[in-house]
Amino acid sequence: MSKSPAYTLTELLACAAAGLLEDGRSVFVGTGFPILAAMLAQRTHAPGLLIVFEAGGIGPQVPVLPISVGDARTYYRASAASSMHDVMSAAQAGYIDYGFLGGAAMDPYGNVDTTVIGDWAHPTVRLPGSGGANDVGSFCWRTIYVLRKQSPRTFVPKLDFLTTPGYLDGPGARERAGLPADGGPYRVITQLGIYGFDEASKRLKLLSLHPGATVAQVREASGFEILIPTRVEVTPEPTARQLRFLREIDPQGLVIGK
Amino acid sequence: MSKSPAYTLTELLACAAAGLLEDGRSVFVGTGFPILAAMLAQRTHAPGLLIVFEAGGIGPQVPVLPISVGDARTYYRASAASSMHDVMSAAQAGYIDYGFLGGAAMDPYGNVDTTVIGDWAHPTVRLPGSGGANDVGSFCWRTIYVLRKQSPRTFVPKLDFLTTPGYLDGPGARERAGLPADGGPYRVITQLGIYGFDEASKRLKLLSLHPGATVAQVREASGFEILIPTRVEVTPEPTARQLRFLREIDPQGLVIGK
Amino acid sequence: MPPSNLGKLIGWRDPDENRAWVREHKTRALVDKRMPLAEAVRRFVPDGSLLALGGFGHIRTPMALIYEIVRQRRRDLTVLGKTAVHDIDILIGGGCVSQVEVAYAFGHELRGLSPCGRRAVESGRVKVIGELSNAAYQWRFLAAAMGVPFMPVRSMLGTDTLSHSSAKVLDDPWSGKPVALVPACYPDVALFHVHRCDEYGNAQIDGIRIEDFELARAARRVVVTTEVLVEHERIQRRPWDTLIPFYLVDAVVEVPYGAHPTEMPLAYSFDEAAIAHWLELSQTDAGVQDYFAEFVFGVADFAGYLKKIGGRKRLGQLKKIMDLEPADE
Amino acid sequence: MPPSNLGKLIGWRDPDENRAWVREHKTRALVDKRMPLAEAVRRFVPDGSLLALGGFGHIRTPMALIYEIVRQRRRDLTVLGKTAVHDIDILIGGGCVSQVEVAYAFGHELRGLSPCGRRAVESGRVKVIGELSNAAYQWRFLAAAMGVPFMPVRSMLGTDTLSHSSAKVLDDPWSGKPVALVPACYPDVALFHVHRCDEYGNAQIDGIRIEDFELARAARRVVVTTEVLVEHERIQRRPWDTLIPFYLVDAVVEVPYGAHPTEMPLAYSFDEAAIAHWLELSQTDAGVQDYFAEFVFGVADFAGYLKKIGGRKRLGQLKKIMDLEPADE
Repeated sequence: MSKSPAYTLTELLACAAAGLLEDGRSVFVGTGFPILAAMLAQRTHAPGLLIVFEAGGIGPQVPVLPISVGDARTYYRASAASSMHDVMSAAQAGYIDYGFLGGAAMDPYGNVDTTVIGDWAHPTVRLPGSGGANDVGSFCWRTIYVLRKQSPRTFVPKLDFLTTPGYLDGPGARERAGLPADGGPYRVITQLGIYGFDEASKRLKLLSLHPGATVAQVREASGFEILIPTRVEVTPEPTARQLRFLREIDPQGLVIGK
Repeated sequence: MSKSPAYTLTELLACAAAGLLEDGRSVFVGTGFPILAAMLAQRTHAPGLLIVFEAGGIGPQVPVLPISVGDARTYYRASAASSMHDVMSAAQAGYIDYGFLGGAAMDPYGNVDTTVIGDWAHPTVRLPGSGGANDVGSFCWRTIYVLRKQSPRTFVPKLDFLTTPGYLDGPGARERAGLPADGGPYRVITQLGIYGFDEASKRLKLLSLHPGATVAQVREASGFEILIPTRVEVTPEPTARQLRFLREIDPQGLVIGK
Repeated sequence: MPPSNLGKLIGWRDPDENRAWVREHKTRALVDKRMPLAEAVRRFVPDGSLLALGGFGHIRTPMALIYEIVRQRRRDLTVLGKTAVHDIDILIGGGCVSQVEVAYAFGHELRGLSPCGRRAVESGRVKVIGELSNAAYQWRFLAAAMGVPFMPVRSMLGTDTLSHSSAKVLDDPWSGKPVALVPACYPDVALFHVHRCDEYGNAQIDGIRIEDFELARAARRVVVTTEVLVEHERIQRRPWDTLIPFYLVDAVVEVPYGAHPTEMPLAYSFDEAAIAHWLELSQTDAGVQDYFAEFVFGVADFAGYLKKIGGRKRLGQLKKIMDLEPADE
Repeated sequence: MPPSNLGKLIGWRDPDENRAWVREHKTRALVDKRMPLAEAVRRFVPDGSLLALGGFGHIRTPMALIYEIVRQRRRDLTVLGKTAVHDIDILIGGGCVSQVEVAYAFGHELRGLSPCGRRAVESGRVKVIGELSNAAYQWRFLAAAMGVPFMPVRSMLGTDTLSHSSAKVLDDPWSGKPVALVPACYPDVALFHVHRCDEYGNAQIDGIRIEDFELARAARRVVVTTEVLVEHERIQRRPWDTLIPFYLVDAVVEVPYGAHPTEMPLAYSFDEAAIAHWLELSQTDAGVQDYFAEFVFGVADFAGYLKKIGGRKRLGQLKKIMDLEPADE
């Protein structure tokens, strides 16, 4: 461990996120962290990973980190550059395996709020809303969440507004509501560790702790009870190779600098 | 009258059909007679007539008569060359004013059969089916029919198969069925005359007789009673100018030769 | 409202069932999908397939694939008759077809009715299992492409076309007016002939797209023949021209003149002589057999067919007709 | 299922009512639709309009039109917040907006939240009347473009996004599974900035189309600003590149750099400095007033605005950034 090079939290999270993406699969990405993780996966273990952007970019060879979901970098040397209708249809039809999302707050079932804090009609804080998040969380087979600030304010027992579906109120709820079967949140990555969802209860469950993090910290930083299995992994640290790639992808440190 | 030049029946019908198309409007055309009539209208009184083809050709400057509804002539020097989805959507949304159709048989309400003669499951004659006809007859504001062979076998009291909607079973029936409001058959042109539809009953009504044709012939050539108003026009004969244009449009007489 | 149940429901799938199939069977990786024409048909057009053909009428019809299906004596195909013209006529003549759902079939547009197709239906050899309109068909494909169970449509209502389709009628919850719902249609396989395609299956078409955008996304398997196989780099230069992205495609075959005797827009024109010859011979079952003996079983492959119909010289003429056509000025 | 009625139904029309409007108000003739920017806004963006903006986020945003709306002090607009970013921020800052239906608004993508938009909503000056997702929005436009009353969608189900939208839930008559129906949405007017357009309104866009195909066909009025006004002949050479055909378009205005400070793909990049300047000033209402005093009311027109932000020199840099970008190699 001590031999491993210095790295930032973002680099650790990026490597952890990249590691979740299988080769020969597709991923719906937004700007920033998700595209960074997807590009890292492509350069390492998943050269056949298909990157898709919500606005129509399909399979680009992204030259530099895009700033907007629709900017020309998102379909640079792409296989296709079509439309939101085309890409969202492909997702709804089952062609998109992974989705990356963030959020202001998450509940024990992986439901997420990106709409308001406080009352909808008279919000304390107005957030941007669903955007494509509800569609990604509804259509993709496996949704990956990155929440850098796990705390009792972001891991809450009940959301002010359920913007994007996790497992709603538990097993079978997505299907009962009419959402595509067998989808839902797959992993949640925070500054403390990586979480999955318990098969039986569909509630958040700790899978691995980042180097140095403790179960006690995980418990303290949540407003609801997180399932802690007897055996918990340790998140692998970034390798020198991964770090080199990350710095190639984001030379100005737009994302990894954070 | 006698001073008018010699002309074929097709030329008479083409001039009659062209005369129905207003300037600044749009017309859904197929191959053959309809495009001939539409091009004649463009060259005479309706230069601003928008010609649209079912397969995606929008506003072409048709060089020679197209043979197929999708062939390259249907979008030669067009404003747009898109898709059937685009064109059919435009029609369903109310952008297409006129449609041209033919048929094997028509009933008193202008309903038409192009599917089978005889029983559907065991047809005496199998015809091509609806194609785009049902859509044209449903979506266009005014549908114009050209039936060259009016007879008791083509003007029938009841169809073997109602492929394309006319006024169904009378006033208000289209709307009750859910078809777009205020559409329906506008004119029917046969070898004998031009017909419209009675406002009150939505039944076929004679409007004008072609030169030489008689009311008696019209009655004999129908399996149902055609409304005959007290005053019936005579279809104007083609002018020398119209004939010249027609022969420019169809130099080999592909259509006007028939 | 007429009852909406005389038409057989064909091609519909529960969207979740199809999603699961797509997840398991369609790779998202850029892999070389080139293979011989015969292999593409052998692997992706088994007996009993629910088949749809790209193009429209006599335009961009995947004829090389169709002749190969006849050559391999495929049987019991159900054809989605979306303005199926020369394509379905040849397949019926070849004895490959048992059922057809019809928007438009058994006709040759301006060229008249199809003797071969009509005989088959009128004699009961081929069964018509349902009727619908052209727009309704493409919107069945659109629903499948979108992964939704149905599409609302305002045509067909009140007619026998509706009552002989698989559509249902719903009162729109906002206007209260009846609207037709056409069920999604997922063909087992769709065949396309395109202007250019790379080895991965990124296909580009010049001119009108007709309903190929929707159909390519609705079909479980997609086989593409292409006039020219191009480098991936050529596609990457104008990715917005790609109509069919690679992840939809299962097989890619370079087949110059693969649409003959139909038109390849801006490339070559119809071969009216060849079409007329078929329409002439197909007046009788014997004539149909003679046609296949000469043009399919009498040759080794599509290249042999092209020689038969006049080879380079004839094909050059068809190019000229299209060239001479102002559309390509 | 959550109740589907907390969201206000906005933009929906009975399809027959809209058909009648289209029949009467949209000419099918090729007529010259060029007019000054100010006239286009005066005629087609009256107070109280239901407004939608083409492009997406910071891409191809019709900024020249938006600044002109502020200049003419339009009021009481309802904006369809389909990933509305800099566009809606400027309109809210300009006091033009009273209501927003939100898929994505009040944010600047990676650049953070919008101080101006958030203040307006949190203070109650601007009312959010409904929520929905990006896909649901474009499919509301698709339904309108198709002339059908609704579109089935499988997202939003089970969430507050659905219960705060105008969607309804139906059990699919085939699978029996619940599916969301989103009502068609017909904006009063949609604004677009395109790469090239002729005098009649035939508009072509390079790169991704985002949801502009659907939006242009859904809106009753369409105003197009274009980087370059081209001859009709240029359009006719590749009519299959036309995304918005002339009969949809009501006004055409040539406005080079009409998307500044957003990106015009393959033409010029974002002006990050200009965006940052706005985000800085718009921290306070006073700053917002200063911004408009300088960049809108302090100049005669959009040309004056372009001078203010650095004129030829700055615009040349933005072109360079895009040129340097491999995307344009």
